[in-house]
Amino acid sequence: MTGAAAGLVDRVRGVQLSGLATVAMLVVAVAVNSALQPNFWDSYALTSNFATFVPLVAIAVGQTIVVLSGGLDLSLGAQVTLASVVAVQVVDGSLDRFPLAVAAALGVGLACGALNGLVVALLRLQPIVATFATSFVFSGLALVVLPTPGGSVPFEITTAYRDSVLGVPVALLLIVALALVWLVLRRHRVLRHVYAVGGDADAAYASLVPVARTRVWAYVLGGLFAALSALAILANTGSGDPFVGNELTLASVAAVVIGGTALAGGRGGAGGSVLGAIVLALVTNIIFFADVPTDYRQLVNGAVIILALALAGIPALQKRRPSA
Amino acid sequence: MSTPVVDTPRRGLTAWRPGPVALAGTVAVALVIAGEIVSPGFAGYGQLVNLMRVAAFLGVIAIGQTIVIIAGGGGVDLSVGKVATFSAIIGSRVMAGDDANIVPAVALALLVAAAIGLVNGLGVTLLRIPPFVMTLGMIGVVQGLILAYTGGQAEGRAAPALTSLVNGRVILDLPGLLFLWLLLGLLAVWLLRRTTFGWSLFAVGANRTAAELTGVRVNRTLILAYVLSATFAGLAGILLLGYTESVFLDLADQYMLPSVAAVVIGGTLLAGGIGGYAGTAVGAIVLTVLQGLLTTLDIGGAWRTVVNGVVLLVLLSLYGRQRRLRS
Amino acid sequence: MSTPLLEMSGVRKRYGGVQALDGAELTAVRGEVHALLGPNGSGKSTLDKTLAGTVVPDAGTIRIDGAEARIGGPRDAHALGVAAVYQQLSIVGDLTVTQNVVLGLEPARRFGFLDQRAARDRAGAALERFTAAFAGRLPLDRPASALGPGERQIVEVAKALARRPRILVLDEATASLHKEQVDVLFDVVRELRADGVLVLFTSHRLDEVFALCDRATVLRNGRTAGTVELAATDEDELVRLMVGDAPHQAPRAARAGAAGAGSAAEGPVSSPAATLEVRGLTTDRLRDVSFTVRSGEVLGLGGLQGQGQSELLLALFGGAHVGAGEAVLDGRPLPLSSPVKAARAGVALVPGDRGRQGMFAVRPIQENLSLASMHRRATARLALRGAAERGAATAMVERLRIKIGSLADPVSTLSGGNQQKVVIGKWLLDRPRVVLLDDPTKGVDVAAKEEIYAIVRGLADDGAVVILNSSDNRELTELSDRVLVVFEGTVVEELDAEAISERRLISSALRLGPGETL
Amino acid sequence: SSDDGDGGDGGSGDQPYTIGLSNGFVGSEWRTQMVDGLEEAFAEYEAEGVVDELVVESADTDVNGQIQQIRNLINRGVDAIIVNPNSETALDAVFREATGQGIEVFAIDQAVTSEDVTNVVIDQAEWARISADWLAGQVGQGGNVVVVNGIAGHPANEMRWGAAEQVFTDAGVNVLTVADGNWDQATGQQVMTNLLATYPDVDGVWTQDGMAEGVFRAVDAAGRLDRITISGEARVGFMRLWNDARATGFQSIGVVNPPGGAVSALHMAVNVLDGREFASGTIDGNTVHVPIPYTVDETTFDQYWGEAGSESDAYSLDGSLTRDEAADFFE
Ligand SMILES: Nc1ncnc2c1ncn2[C@@H]1O[C@H](COP(=O)(O)OP(=O)(O)OP(=O)(O)O)[C@@H](O)[C@H]1O
Ligand SMILES: Nc1ncnc2c1ncn2[C@@H]1O[C@H](COP(=O)(O)OP(=O)(O)OP(=O)(O)O)[C@@H](O)[C@H]1O
Ligand SMILES: [Mg+2]
Ligand SMILES: [Mg+2]
Repeated sequence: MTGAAAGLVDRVRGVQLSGLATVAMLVVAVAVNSALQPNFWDSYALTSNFATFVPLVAIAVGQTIVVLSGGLDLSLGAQVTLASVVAVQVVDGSLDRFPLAVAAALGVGLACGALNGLVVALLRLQPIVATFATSFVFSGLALVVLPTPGGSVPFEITTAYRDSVLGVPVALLLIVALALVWLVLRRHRVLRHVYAVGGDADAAYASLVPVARTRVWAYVLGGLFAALSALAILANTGSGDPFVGNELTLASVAAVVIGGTALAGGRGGAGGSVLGAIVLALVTNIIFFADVPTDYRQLVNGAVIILALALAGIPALQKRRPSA
Repeated sequence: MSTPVVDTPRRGLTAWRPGPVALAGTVAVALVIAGEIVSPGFAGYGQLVNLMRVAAFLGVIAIGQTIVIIAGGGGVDLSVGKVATFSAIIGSRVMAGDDANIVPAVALALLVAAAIGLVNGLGVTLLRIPPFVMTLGMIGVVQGLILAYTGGQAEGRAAPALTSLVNGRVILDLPGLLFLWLLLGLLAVWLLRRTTFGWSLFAVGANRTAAELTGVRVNRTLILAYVLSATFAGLAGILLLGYTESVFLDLADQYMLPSVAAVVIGGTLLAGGIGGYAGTAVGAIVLTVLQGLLTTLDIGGAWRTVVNGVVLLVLLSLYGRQRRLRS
Repeated sequence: MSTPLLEMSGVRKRYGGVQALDGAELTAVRGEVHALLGPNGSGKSTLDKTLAGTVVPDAGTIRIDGAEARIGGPRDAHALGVAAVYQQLSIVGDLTVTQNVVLGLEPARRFGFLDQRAARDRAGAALERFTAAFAGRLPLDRPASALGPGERQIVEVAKALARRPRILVLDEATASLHKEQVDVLFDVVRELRADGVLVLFTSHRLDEVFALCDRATVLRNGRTAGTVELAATDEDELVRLMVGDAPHQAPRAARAGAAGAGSAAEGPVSSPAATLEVRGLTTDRLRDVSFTVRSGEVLGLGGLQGQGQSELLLALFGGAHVGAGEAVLDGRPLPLSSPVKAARAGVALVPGDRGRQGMFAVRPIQENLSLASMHRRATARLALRGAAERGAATAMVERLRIKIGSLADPVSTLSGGNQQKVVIGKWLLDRPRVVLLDDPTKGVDVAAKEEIYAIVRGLADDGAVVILNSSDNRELTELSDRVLVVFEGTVVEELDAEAISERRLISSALRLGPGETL
Repeated sequence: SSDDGDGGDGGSGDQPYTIGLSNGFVGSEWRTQMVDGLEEAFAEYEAEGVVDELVVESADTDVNGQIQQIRNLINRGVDAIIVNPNSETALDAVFREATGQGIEVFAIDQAVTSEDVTNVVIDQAEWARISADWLAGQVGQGGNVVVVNGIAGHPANEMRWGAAEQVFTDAGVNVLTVADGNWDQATGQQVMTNLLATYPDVDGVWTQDGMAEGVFRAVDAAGRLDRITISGEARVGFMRLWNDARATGFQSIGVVNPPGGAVSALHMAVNVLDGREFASGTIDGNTVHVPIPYTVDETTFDQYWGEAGSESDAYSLDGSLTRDEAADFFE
């Protein structure tokens, strides 16, 4: 085998195969869903489905970056909540202030990410528990900012979010845009360093990678994507709610893994996570349209998710032997 | 080498570090004192016993969590809360308030819990699903099992004997629960520090490849770790049932992440291979005292949540820190 | 001589209970290859790391070009022109070779966006010299994890070279390299010397030191024992500096006694008539390997590194996927499906990568020693008795003369040689019938090496089947009763006792015809 | 089923109707009772040919998941959606999608702000006021109470506590502290235990549903049942404790928060789909307050305990509008 061919095989096996598993899952999910749901391809069903996907997709991209850096952010959901309530307080129903609200949300994401970066990278707390702790801070602050649900998003925004351009749902365009942002980031030095730090922090440190700064960046980027997720939620819900994002956290981790990114860090990418998030959402739909009895739905849902997690891990199974 | 020796060889088999345990203990005492200052009566004997009693549930759930985390490789069991709930639901239904049914009820509940742990273990080892998401997915499955089993209505009740075992005062006005916790805690410490399982577990957590090449049955050890984790969670569910006497569908769910926090505050490394149960037990007490303290502060729910987060961060930075890259 | 390029003085560093550096000194000039020598654990790597910025010393000054250097991290070191090849490589397995070579100094366009082409060019240029090591084609786009140990070592070297250092630190950079690759590296180093670069060179292979270096500084117990001109020094003198006044390890005669006496206390080691027969063993990297070893015999595995020797040992220990073939020990088939079964059948493996495969760095020495055999001493295979475990471990510490503080200390606090003894010791407690040793003295200093030789010999004398893979031909010559030369996964030649010589080993390894020489 | 948009007002009455239920939380027996009750009432209509299918979306999920639930129901082509909302406001946009497709939406248990939706709920403020009034009467002016609330920031929690707080202020009752018990019995028990330790002179506890049993046990364990008055709940578990303690003079109150609200909403939905309009005065904005069925107190305890005592502990005393009562809300 020539070196080039070997390189190709390595690359296909290492990175793309996990991607393949995810793509296969997506194809199956779409096929099953459209078989069970007669109007799956109708315009309303399409736009509404994609509108549902965006928040999880966005937060999953953010989680991917943090996971790639070797961390985990259990506060992303709380960040979504905080960013959304701040944005809704800023926008207060007026379209003119929407850009300001976007800026405010991103600012919140940045600040939250920076705090997480501080505690994880500089104070060196263990990410799982440190971000669990900061999630209390963020969700508490969300309640302070918006003690009870309220506030409204300009009508134009919620309408545009549900619209489609030339038959393509706006929400789908947003997902494509998120994927593009990821592709751009991938070509940036910070993301390369994120991969290096997640792959082997000691080696990266010895190789002049600014480890601490890179980790902070990973959490900040995570926060920024959480802010984008918050904006999508606002467009989806039309108003503010101080609990809105909290449950997204764990789902985002599941999406990342189904997307083929290693939780240990350093390996994977957000493309898979985007698909993984969509797969997760489709599973819920499928179980609904398959008329699984109510009492068993959650059981089937859980089992299918575990199955998806197992399938996503199959490529890793191939390099099993510890000693090789 | 002419280097001075710090430890004498007599000191124990495992590298037991007083650091985290002592530190967490100090924090617990400091919190109690703070509580007494903020709201007098907080440090009263009765209240301390109460706090310990509340800590016991977290403490027992965190036994399994400690084991799983020591096993390393990202080991963590997020399903403990749900498993505890399920176990209590089964226990309550089979017991149906009758002492005669205690044994089959507890046996069945623990058996089911262990089976769930077995599935977790198999998923983590054979299917190589990362523990975090495997046990996360298991939450959904167990919730599904609960709904399928109960049809959404939990029924039954704790047997009086269980209730008096848990709540009844034994000596010094201490409830039986505390003695049960002590017993289970000692069992956990023994298991980790004086059994082949415990040493294998630490070895697997410290270096999985080397463990395999040293003839340790890595997968079996890991599976056993998850089975034990679920079993201890099931036991905690039964104890909780004795405490509340009746069950409901999310009885113990809220213990999921606090059990991890207790382990970490107690000085066990999330990366695996280092730690122990003594620290975890103190960690559980610290968290419980903190909750008690926050409850008595009249600052409103939102700020209470914020303060909770900040104090947690402070606690974690006391001992939960990772090593530096540059030595 | 003008101002020295590098002056390190009074450097101290303490790790927990270990004083790794205790006032070490080093002075070196531009355009010199300066050897940094010393036994295991003498602080060479630590001194290198203080220079490279990954270790901050507790005390001491570093002057570069006469100016005091403040090195707070690797980036500071880089700014001062220091680049290092670390003993523990700084390669990120998930990144490609190109990405590794440029890591931390990625060529970028505006706003930090990467310039991939420039990166490839830079990596290609840095690796060009070593093309031969990669079967003629640079693996620029392969993930580093797919490379062999030697290839990774070369990437690490290329990475350091790509940083265009004024001071290049090579910490055991030749440990995993073939002879030809070492030659290429030496050529490069000589060019650098000609360009005025200072190269700090650490190796346990003294022939390399004499071949390449101008001067040598010897460390002992974290202190500088002396600096010598190599042209005016011989091997004995260097060894004396390293070992100090401690008596040099006695030769062959004493060996069997040393280990044998210890094992007598442990009881009988094995049945005397064990025979291991391997037939047609085939794995991903082995083809149809067959041989027979008797108890009491040390079978050496020779040949170039990476021809499948490690894989063979791993396969016999159930750690590789065996496609075909079998191994029979005393007429009974040896299970090759898992290490657990192999260990139960009385096989022991001392693996080649100590840190990754052999020891539990953060766990106490006690547990490291007990783990392989604790089931035997446990009640109901579960409950351990503290006294029994301590007793067994203490006996092994004494028998192998492991230098430790306390059994409760993490094994990571030991020096490399002592760590290796712990890894060997855990198996001796298990009384194995077959002992597989994969480069047991790699990176181990002279004194410890002699002790390990004695242990190996003792094992065979006590009746074990011993198979030894070594990258050190002298070691094979001294220890082996027979040597199998392995090439591309098959045994190509068998050398018996009389035929074993370093020269013969090398020519066989390179598969030279009878008439050819190096 | 009909998914041609025919709007709320011009209901053409092309039976049978398809009804969807969206429930975003299943971790509580109350919700199970709600779903079960709805299914029973639905079966009656089904036998009459008025409806043909009840599509139930019931799972633990968040707002985003519930939006997905509702969209699935829309895609399923239902005629009306009964929703127990996870948020007061955050479903507004998806409700508009539903009404845009001609679907009638009814919110139960928790009112929502959307004007596209008809809220069919009890008055949470009134619900809270009844027990707070009673407690204030028991502890009297100057009495000290502690409060174990549900989840801070949750709309029902805020609405209830807002009303109760007002009652206490007006009656001159001191509120020593407010703690959160997450509507969870075990947490309620632990929180109450903490409060008892640090507030020695408590005269009464006001708590919301789901936690009274835990509060009772905590007070009982502290041996202060004789000195502390507890506002209770109309659930069998609590009533069992109450029943046992009555011998020692223990008194409490349980205001019914009926899971049967879903049934009331179903009746309303059928009327609306049949094309009928709400009578003036029955609807306030977009909210229809169904009456609180009844209250368990000292005088009525025996009656209700007799009726429900054999149910499981988690059973909530229930009540819903009959069809005729529901019809009275319409012109
Ligand atoms: N893993 C680590 N453990 C401990 N300290 C670290 C670690 N990584 C970095 N630091 C310290 O954190 C700070 C910031 O780290 P960073 O990796 O960005 O270093 P840097 O090379 O100084 O970067 P810059 O040149 O941008 O300042 C520095 O003081 C560094 O020494
Ligand atoms: N990170 C560390 N933590 C604790 N002790 C350490 C650490 N690194 C090195 N040591 C100890 O410091 C001493 C010096 O180690 P160092 O690696 O510098 O030795 P060396 O001369 O490079 O040995 P070798 O020839 O085996 O590579 C040894 O006793 C070693 O065990
Ligand atoms: Mg070294
Ligand atoms: Mg700096």
